[in-house]
Amino acid sequence: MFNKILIANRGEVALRIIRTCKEMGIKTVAVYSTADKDSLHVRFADEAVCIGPPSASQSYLSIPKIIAAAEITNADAIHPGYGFLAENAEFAEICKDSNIVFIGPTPEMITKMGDKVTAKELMKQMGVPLVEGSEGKLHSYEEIRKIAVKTGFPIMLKAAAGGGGKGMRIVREESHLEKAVEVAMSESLAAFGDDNLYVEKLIENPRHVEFQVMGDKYGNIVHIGERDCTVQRRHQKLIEESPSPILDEELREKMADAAIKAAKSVNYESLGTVEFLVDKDRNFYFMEMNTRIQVEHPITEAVSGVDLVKEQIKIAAGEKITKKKQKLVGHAIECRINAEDVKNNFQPSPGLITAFNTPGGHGVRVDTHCYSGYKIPPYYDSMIGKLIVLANTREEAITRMLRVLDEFIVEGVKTTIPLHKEIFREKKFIENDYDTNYIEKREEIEV
Amino acid sequence: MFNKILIANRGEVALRIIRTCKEMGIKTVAVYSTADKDSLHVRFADEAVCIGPPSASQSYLSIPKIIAAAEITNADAIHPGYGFLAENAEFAEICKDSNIVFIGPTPEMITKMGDKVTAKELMKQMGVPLVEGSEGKLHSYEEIRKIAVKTGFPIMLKAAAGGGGKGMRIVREESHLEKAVEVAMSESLAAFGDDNLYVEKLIENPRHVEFQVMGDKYGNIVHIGERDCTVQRRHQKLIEESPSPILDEELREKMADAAIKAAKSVNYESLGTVEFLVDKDRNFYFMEMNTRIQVEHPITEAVSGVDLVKEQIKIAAGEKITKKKQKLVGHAIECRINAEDVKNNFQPSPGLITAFNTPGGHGVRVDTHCYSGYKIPPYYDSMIGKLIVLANTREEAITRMLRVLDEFIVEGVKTTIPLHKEIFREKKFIENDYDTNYIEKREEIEV
Amino acid sequence: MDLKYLQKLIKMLDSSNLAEIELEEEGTKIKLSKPTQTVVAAAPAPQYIHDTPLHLHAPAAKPEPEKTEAKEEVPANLYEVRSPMVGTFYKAPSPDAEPYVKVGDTVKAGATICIIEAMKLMNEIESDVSGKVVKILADNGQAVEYDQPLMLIEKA
Amino acid sequence: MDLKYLQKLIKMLDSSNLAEIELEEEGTKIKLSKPTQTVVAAAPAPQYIHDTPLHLHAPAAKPEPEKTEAKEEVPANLYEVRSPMVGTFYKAPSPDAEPYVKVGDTVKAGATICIIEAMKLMNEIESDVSGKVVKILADNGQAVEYDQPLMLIEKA
Repeated sequence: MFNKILIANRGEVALRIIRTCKEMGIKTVAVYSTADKDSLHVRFADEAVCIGPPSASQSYLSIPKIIAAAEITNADAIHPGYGFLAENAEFAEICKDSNIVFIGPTPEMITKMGDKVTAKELMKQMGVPLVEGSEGKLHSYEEIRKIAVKTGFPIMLKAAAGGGGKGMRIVREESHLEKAVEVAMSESLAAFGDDNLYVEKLIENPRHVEFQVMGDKYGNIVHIGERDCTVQRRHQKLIEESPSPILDEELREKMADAAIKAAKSVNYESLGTVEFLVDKDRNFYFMEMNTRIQVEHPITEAVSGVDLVKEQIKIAAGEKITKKKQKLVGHAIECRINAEDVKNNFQPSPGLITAFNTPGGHGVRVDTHCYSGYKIPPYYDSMIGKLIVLANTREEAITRMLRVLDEFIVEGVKTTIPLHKEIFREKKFIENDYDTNYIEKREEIEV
Repeated sequence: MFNKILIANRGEVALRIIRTCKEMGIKTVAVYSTADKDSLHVRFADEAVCIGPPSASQSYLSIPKIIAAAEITNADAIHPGYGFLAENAEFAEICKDSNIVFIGPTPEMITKMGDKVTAKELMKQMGVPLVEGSEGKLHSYEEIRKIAVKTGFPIMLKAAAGGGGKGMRIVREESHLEKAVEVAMSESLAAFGDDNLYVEKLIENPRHVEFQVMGDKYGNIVHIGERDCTVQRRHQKLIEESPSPILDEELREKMADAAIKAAKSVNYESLGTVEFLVDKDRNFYFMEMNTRIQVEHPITEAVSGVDLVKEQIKIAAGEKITKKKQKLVGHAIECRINAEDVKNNFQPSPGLITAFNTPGGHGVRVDTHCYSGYKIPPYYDSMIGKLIVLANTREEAITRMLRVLDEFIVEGVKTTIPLHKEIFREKKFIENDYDTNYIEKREEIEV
Repeated sequence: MDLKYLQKLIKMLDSSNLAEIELEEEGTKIKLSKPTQTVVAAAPAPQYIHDTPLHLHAPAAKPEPEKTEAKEEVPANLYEVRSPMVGTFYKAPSPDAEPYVKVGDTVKAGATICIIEAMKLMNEIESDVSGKVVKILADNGQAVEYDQPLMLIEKA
Repeated sequence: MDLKYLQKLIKMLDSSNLAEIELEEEGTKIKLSKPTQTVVAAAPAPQYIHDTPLHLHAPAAKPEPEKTEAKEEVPANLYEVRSPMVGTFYKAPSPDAEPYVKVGDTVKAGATICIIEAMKLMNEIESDVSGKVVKILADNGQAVEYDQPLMLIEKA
């Protein structure tokens, strides 16, 4: 097992990883930018190294600085958390070259799953269902048009190189296609330095369901159930739950099987998440595989009792997965709470937290790096914490989450707590009648 | 089900009960003394009524004031929490007379279990093992001497009417008996207005193991496992765990059986706890039955997944217990954190909390009514919160508790956190080699 | 000595960052000093962020617990009768009876001025002072809590 | 003595922020002082309770993150060279070589003054200013973090 792990991250996930390390008796090194001097991950780590100024590119995203911090502290492994360098194959490669274990999959696995076209090819070979569309990168209008017509409108144009909505366009009829291709290509070029696109049939009003998978260095791959992350705003997940309220046992088994096949396509090791879209007719389609710990991992921990970060560290240290099947109990929901002004187009609301009361009691987990007197820096993402509840049923979990949201008091900055409170009272959410456009549709109604 | 419950208590337990009421869709009324105006139970209840000045006897212990508060708010039930009026048969009786449901057992059950001599008689009839000693109240030295000699020294003198260490004396030889009887009688008279004593054989270096039981109005009585509360200081529990590390399946079944018999002796309804002493030879003896929710109930909730307060409310509302046997999973530990100065004879340390950070993460529950900026009033007990962890094994639970204690930051007042941190690192605790005198023995060594 | 001159000197020192001025001229000596702790004043203003960190508001109960705040505002000659208990406020001994007191009435210390019903018991509330009733703050039949103001009496 | 005159003096001192007035004139001496604690007593003592609410101390890492605080104390003519990166500090290009600079040396802006090794790369650190080296704050081979003071240079 490792002697000392450096956590190449900040905020709640850095704290999350420190917690497990402490429980495993592994020493920890926090790295931080000058803006994060007062952060709890700095306080609770055994050692802390300031690696740069506030700008992420000069601190949390700077590979040389992080490797140097690991070297001066003699850390034998690096946990990248999520975001920042977590899915950076080059970083994983450099860790290896520096004789530091990267707690995650190999650089090759990251590269393969990170490139959408390669990933889709692998899925096709494994028989994992894909959204109909182009099989490779496209860069001429005529090629794109042919495939779009064959697939049938509406279609979705996507940047081959990227994600996060950039270079993405929905096209509902052929007459709009040329213009859309032009815009998507230039957006894609600007964002990723590559104007290759691919075309997919648009899955309308889908649900987002993802499977937690885990593989070791000895070819064992298991899944630990699914998470339904359908409630999103502009591709940012807001609410996640496990199990998914739209799956029955049969579909769950089919999807879990597909998820394991997806991971097997690269002999995946470490934690990973296979994301699917599920359409109204309960067909499911592979979207992508994330090769890291996910923000919403605590709901899987809640229903399974498994500490996922601990498993991830054990796998990285060369341990075998012994338990082939996890028993999942209850229903868990997570809310991501952001310091954002809901009434003002979700503008970030950094600043001093003047009062802070975290919820407690039975079936409640709080993951936050904030406290009364903490100043949320304006440089990084706006998530200030995650509330997780576990209950016997979905209904109970919803009522528990409502009381937990009531108890979560944050003053001094605006938060998304009021939005969450509304959603959990809405008939459509309660009755499980929603899709990934739920938040956008709500906003349209309000306007 | 009830429409509105008044919580006749304060602090973390009031908040605990409000939480469950909210999740059940039941409205809540908080009562508070003027010293508790800024308490979270006042904030989180649907309604709040100021019932008196700080002194408990004129507020939380004043039956007329609490009943009046229930009347003006139209509460249809009262939850007494623990302490204050929770085991006051007169209060339960007056609730009944006022057409308000007392969430607890009947006044008769409280009376019978509250009187130690009656309780022991009942246990004897049911065949529940008792510590050898007098069978009724004694009030002459000669009577006491005869029984003491028959039982054999060392013996324990106890006040028939009371508890909490008052009127209690350990006597190791006959020559010390007369003096001890004198002192115990006068202490007992002063504390309880009654100088009757009883005599018991002293169980040396015992473990404290108690069983959570639950009975409904239809004669169903079940148990939900045990709690080991051996780590105490002057009869105040500091650390509790479930399951008890000294029980094996056979002993557990025998004791559970005795606990259910104890509850059956009065056809017990509501939640209750049957406390036993276990000696070195693994013999167990009935100590008492508490007819209320216990401070340490969250560890039972952790291993069973059952919300005990919810069950208690449902039983009071006339619902039947449907699940006869609860599956218990994992190992839970609770620490009671007090605002006390460990270095200064555990003197209470009320005052302003200037910084407060509650632990979070997987397998952690925090029950507290405090926050940064809260002023701990000097009028009530010094408990500021409870930390509960759940893990797969006792060893894991201990390491988790250690990291949780590290994360619990309370500034402005002294707390018992440092003592807890020490205990969880001590070989004797880790190796399960301790008894109810553990803390006192530690202190002797330190002096 | 010319006091206007002195006043000017004081102002000059006051508005400067100096600590002391000492003047000596034809047998006249003036020494002005600032307190040595002045530095503290220069330090940034303290931020009383956590004075009432959770801005606690009692929830909307029928009784209004916040009323206790009114204490400060009562003029010295007015006496505020506060409820000694939680219960229901009545102006009269029975629905048909005359109220114990009306605004404008003069009451003597010890006279019954209202009733608080608690647990079916009618508790007669007596005035602590003699004087004129200027305001009745609770409505007939209203639920009141401990320490809630019931009446204002102008002390005789 | 004219008491009115004295009274005026007292008022003048009282309404000012001064601590003391001393006057001497034709054999007459007047000394007025405020109590030394006045200032503190006047304004309620600020409670800096939540300035650093959790009294955050970086854990005992080899580098000392708190050093950044030193910034304020550096006299104006002294320039503090801070580490632009995390790594290992070396005074010389190799173990056997002479150090780039020693205390007392004069350096020009742009001259290499030390090395920070990070990821096996030797990063030559140049001086931003010209002047005399008055102190070297890091030891040879010491791990340093971003922004950590390395050297003091007295600007030329």
